[in-house]
Amino acid sequence: MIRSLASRAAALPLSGRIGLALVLFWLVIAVFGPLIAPYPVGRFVDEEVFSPATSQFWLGSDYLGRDVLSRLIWGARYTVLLALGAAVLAVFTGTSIALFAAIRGGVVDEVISRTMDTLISIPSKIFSLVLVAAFGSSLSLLMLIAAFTYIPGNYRIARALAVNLVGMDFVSVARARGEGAIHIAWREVLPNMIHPLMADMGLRFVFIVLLLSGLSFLGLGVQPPHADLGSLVRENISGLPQGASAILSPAIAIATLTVGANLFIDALKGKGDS
Amino acid sequence: MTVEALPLSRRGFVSGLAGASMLAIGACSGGSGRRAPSTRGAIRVATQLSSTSDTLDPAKGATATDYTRHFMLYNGLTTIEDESLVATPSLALSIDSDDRRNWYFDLRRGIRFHDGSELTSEDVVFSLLRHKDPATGSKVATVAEQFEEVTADGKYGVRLRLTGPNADLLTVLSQSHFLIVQAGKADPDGTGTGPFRLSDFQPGVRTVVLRNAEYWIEGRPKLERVEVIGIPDEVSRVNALLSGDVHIINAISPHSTRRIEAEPSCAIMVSPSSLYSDLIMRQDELPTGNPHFVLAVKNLIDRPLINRAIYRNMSTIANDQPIAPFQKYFNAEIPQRMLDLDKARWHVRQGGLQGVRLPIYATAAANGSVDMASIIQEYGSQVGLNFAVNRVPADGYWSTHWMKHPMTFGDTNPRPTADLIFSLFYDSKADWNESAWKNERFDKLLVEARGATDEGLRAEMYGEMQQLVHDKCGLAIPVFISLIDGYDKRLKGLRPIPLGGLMGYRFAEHVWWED
Amino acid sequence: MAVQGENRPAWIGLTRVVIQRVLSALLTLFLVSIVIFIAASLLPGDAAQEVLGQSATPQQVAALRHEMGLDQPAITRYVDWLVAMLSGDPGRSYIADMEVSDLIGERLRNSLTLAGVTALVSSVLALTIGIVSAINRGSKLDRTLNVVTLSLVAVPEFLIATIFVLIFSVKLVWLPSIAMVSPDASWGDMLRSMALPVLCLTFVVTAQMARLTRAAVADQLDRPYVEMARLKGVPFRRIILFHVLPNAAGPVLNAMALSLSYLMGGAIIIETIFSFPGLASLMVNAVTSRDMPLLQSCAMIFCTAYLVLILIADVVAILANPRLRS
Amino acid sequence: MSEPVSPAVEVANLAITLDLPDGSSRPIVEDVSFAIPKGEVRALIGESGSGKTTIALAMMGYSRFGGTISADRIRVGDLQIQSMGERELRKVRGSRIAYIAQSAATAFNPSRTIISQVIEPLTVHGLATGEQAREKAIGLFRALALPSPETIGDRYIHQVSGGQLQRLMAAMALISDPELIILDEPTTALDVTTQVEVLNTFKSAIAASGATAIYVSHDLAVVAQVADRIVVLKNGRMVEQGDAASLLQRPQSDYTRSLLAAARPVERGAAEEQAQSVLAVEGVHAGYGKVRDGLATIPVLSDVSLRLSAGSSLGVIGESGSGKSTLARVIAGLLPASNGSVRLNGELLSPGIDGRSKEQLRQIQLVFQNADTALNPVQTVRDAIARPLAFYHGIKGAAADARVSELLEIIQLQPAVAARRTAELSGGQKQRVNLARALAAEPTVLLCDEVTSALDTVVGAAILDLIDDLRRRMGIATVFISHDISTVRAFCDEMLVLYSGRAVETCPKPAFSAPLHHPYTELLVDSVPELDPEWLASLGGQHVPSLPETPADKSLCAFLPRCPVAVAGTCDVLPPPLVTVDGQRMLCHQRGEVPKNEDAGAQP
Repeated sequence: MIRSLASRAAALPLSGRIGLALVLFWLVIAVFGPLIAPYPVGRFVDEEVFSPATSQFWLGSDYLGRDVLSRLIWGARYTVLLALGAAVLAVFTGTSIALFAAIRGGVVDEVISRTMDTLISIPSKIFSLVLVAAFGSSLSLLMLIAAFTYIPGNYRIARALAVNLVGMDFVSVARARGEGAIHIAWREVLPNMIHPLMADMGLRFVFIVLLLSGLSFLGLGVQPPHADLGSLVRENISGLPQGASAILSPAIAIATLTVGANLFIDALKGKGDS
Repeated sequence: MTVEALPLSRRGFVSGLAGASMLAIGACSGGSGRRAPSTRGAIRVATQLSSTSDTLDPAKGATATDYTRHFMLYNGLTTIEDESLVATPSLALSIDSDDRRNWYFDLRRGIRFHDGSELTSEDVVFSLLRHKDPATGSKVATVAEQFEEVTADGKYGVRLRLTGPNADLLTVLSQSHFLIVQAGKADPDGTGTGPFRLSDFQPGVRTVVLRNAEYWIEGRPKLERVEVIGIPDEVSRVNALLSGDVHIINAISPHSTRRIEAEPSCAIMVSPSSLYSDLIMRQDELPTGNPHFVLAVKNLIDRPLINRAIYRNMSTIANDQPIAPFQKYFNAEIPQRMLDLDKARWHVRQGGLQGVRLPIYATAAANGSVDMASIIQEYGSQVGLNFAVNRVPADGYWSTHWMKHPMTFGDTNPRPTADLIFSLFYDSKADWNESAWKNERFDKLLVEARGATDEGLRAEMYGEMQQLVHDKCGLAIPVFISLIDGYDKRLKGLRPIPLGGLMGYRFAEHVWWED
Repeated sequence: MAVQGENRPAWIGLTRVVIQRVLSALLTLFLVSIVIFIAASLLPGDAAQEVLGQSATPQQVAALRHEMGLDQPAITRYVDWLVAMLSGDPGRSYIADMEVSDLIGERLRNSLTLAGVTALVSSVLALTIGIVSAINRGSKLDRTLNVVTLSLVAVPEFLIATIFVLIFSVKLVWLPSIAMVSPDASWGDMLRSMALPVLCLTFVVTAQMARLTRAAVADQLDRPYVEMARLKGVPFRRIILFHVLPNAAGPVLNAMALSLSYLMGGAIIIETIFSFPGLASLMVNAVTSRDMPLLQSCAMIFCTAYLVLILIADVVAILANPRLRS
Repeated sequence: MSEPVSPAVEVANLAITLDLPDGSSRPIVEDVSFAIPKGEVRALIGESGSGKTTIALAMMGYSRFGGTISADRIRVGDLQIQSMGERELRKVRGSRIAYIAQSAATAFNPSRTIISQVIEPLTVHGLATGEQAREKAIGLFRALALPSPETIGDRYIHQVSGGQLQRLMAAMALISDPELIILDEPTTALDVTTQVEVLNTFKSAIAASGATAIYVSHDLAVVAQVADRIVVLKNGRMVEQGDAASLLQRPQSDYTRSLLAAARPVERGAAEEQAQSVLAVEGVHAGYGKVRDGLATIPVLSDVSLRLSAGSSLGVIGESGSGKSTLARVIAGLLPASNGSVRLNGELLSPGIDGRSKEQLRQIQLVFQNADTALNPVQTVRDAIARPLAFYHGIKGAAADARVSELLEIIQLQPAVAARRTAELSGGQKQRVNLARALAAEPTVLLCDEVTSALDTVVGAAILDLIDDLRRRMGIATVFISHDISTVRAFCDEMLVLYSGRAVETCPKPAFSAPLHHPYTELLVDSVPELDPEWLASLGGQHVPSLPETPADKSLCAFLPRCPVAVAGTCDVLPPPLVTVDGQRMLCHQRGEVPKNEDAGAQP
């Protein structure tokens, strides 16, 4: 199993391998990061703020004099797990609904599509702002809200894919065999839309990372003293004029994480097409 | 007691109660000006809050932006013009009271509103009484409850009878909410007697005012045009100042002061104030009602750290009671409480509080509370108290969270007198008795101090009340927060007034522009 | 086979599509108003409490509630609002004590200007990038553009905005750091003050549009008619302009409509940073102050903007596609 | 025939290699040399993968998928194609060498008028002004016998029929008077009846232009009609070449012989008669859109009946759009009939799948036309075949594996194929798996919907043989749906001819060679190209509609506008009656007991 995965990875184009490496790196950080973080995430360790990298604080200190490296590691954990979880949840739910709508067709499809249209036309940031304000911002709620915000977008894409596939002969074959809707959805249709769905998930992942940072800009988001990567950028933004490591490192972290994820998914897609 | 209007003169601002050490006027030498304002004496002010709730009604004023706007358009019966915080007559020519309960105001003659009509006692009576009408939605309706009767006495005389004696009435009346509007205008439209006339007003966007050439104080104002806008984002606000797009801003984060000081054409003005964000521990709930809990928390607050990390040493370390060192009646005898983890641990053990789990509600609506909560959470974890910071949105905070959970943060604005702060927030019957503490001795002292005529005795009573709050009240007050403004150095005449930023929101009438 | 409808003017079919879509848009708007109403009623606190803030006493809150009509049941308030809205009256703001239409007026113009200018700049840019990378599929240039656009999608917009302000306003003093558009400003002043917001929003939306344009153009490039055109000796530029683009128009426009609809409501962070008096910040304001009539009107506008954009995209796609036209 | 001294086209040692992503390269064409005298039509024939199109495109210096062309010489007139750069090639393409693509429907840009594309070869090379080019194009339209030549160019592709499109494409190629025309399977996508017309037009147009031509095709019979000489290709190499007549009569290589054999299906004997009817379709109407009074808004099938006895085979024939696939879908329940009944073993079936029992569904299996889309590309062969085993028979695990191997053996595939994804298989293999999946259900009725139309001739012939063999062995009643009447005649016990959704004729095997058929059946029979270079010429213009103007009335005979034997006064007034002659049932006025028209076309 592992060997076959490794050989698959080796078969990826260079950009895909770079992407995979970045994703794996951040996954490892997310899972094992807390073990290697030099300081507790909320500890005030430096008298100075926005100090540059030193041997004691590898990435300097933040706007309150906390260790940037430790906060970055924890931030990566939140961002990766939260955004990934929300992206998976959004794509899973959106796609399930889309499959249901596409296979049932008719009025069911019309009603669901109209509802999704309604949700998609409400600006997502403001909508999630309302939801966070209404329900609070514990981790699980944040994940649910971020997922909920991006379900309609995924639905749109998944439904378009599914409607195409539902018209394919192999689905007719399954129908003629007497297969139920669930078999058709999960066995016949879904496997054929995995790649575009993955690509969509990659994009939604990026959007959710941005949404979380946008929420933190508006004063919501992950609860302190923890912070996701976007919030780290946000809370240290006053260090930007001096080019503080406290703002540059989380910004770079977001970029490598999201670009990595998408390079990897792009590469998978390219392989699947050929 | 009779208070006479003082001859109008500009006062020096260097000396005074605040003391030079607290007066950190950031100044940098040299530096040529950046972009000049388009018209001579036309400036742009950026404040931190501006929304659709922006109002022209002084009674509804809620933000620094509102106060600034109102002081430009209207005048009060009294005014506070310097750091002494002594209220002096403004629209009133003289004010008399024998018993501090019945007051007589003699108005200045010939003062005209912007529409040309003359100010009369009718306007004053209307302006004072409208606070008692619920439909007005006045922010100071509770304060106005003490106005038992307000009547006109001829065209220029106003009689005011209070429900009880109040030595601080003149200070109360100097607040922006009690500015005088035209009689009959339930929704004031900006027509006042103030130094500027309204030119453009769009809630949440901008207020533009032009110099009132017929202003009743000779030589004021000196600016031709003032535009007030809101830039809610602090970093953007500072950038706007640095790029010359605005000329004075308020509510600067201590972390940004270095940036402004590094820019030769700009400077900062720090106004020490008695503003504080306090951690509320409800006494009517557990475990916060446990006295050991309160003392444990009070002992695990690292005040120097809060001062240093959150406020870049620009705040004043507080001692869990609301009177700041630079205020009248401050009790310097109370020993300063410092971070003492051993003591905190001892209280945790004594109170059987090991392993307590509790959320602390913090919000952007209470200055610095999110970071303070983080600090308290961090130290709490070292003494066996498991706090979780629960940051909630600023909107809805006061109605939904404030005082509604065992641990929330409050945010208390400077009050001009000790009596006001104690009666509004510490009297056991007060609406805003945040921690719901009850101390009979304190309540008794509060009433006695109000009527005491002897200053020494009064000081003694206020001193004891501070001790009581420090020891027993369920509020932890880590620091007094200074208000920091930034300005273009060509703007002259600014000086801090501890009532609030921007010279207690009154700067527009006093400052001038020099290229 | 020759189609009977050949002689029927295209606009009849088109009008029918438009009418159908407008009707379904009205339904969507109705649904949006319900969603907004429900979501907003879940928010803690109400307009009266928000107005009075920290200093509220229960008596005051009750009085103000009565004044605002908040003591009516939620359903009654919604129905009243809906009836008024249907007769063209968006109501009165709870908070600002102004007609909602007056509050929105100038901001709507600002938002539309900002979105319009950005749309213009970004679609030209996105089309160029998308076409260039599609033509050079798999080349170094394509891969570079791919990574660059991806990275741009991934950068938080407040970071981009702050960096631009630091460079163009604070360091170089070329452009204003705030975009306060005053109504009496000249067009030049207006464009200058909007330059940075436009630049930032362009960064935000271009990448996504460029990626989708690339996909749509690349898809068309694989079609046999492109090979046929090459085998006819048609110059490449002409193939792109006259053969590929009309066919890619549908999906490209759809992608653009989706991205551009973001420009109205999604500009909240840009509006905040540049203190731009636009609709998004007004809507957030309405949320935080629980100003239901204002909130509903903003939501209606955003939703309409989205629906109109999608409709325009569809109509243009129909016009560009003779098969759909008839 | 002796070669002229200087041929118009000369190719020497042509090789084309494809660069693979892993850095290596694979030859797809090797060692091809030929020369074409001026004005001659040279056919390149072979199956898919033979490199025939690749070679033809190399004449224009063009290679799909970035292949590398190398040759000692590719000369067209005085052009040395092999040494020209992209810029020079662009000037040559469309002006001196023209290309006619296989599918005009995709090779024309859907969003532009046809004429704007037809005149492009002239305008982009600056050979004529727009106005001149238009005139020339209209002239060509007229010459190519296109209807309303003045205005047809202003239409878009969806407004023009397939045969017309193909001719419009020819106009586009001919407009610049090229020296060399490359025709890439130009009639493959057309119905046989249309193919005849288009072939005729092409042949005369090429002759009239005097251009040299390369005709790429997989169909020997078609090629025989147009080509002077034929090059047979296999796997990118030349197998043999020779002039058309002798190559057809005396093929040198085994490969050519196998191609020839596949093109001429051998007639099979009738299956044992069994009176017991397994499938009975009675008066079925079906279509799309809303159903009112048993009729759909867009009707596809009207009043179709058929009967299939156990173990026998029925051929359903008709051109595209005739409703033959719809009939299969109605029987399978995929498209519920709006009216009429379908009975299985005498049991009335519910119109839609939802109302049918699993057992009923199992007994009727549908094999789709296109195995590319009928097999789920992400599934393995085992997944595809094992699913009906598990679904209908509850066979799982090792038992299923064994049965899958067994089925693979039956359809003559290696057991190892089971682990491969269906997307990785060749077309023929896919169709076999498609078949195995249907067999796994152990059906009593097998519906084969054009199962060979997407396949090469040889591969298709093998599949047909296989199906025929299996159905006889297993006694499965089979419905063959096809557009190719010779296939139906060879394999079926009975034939059903559909035209425009109506069964215009049913004919049992003994009557296949009866003197009279429905005029449409006769047209179909006559349109099948024969392996005789003279066949096309011998056809002449015999299928000319006899009534110049026909009223549009749905109750009248649908074939009326094309019918060569229609008689005014009856056919354009009354609905066609159903006549029965010796087991033949026809919907026709002119095929009653007394034939009114003596010489109704060539007899089969």
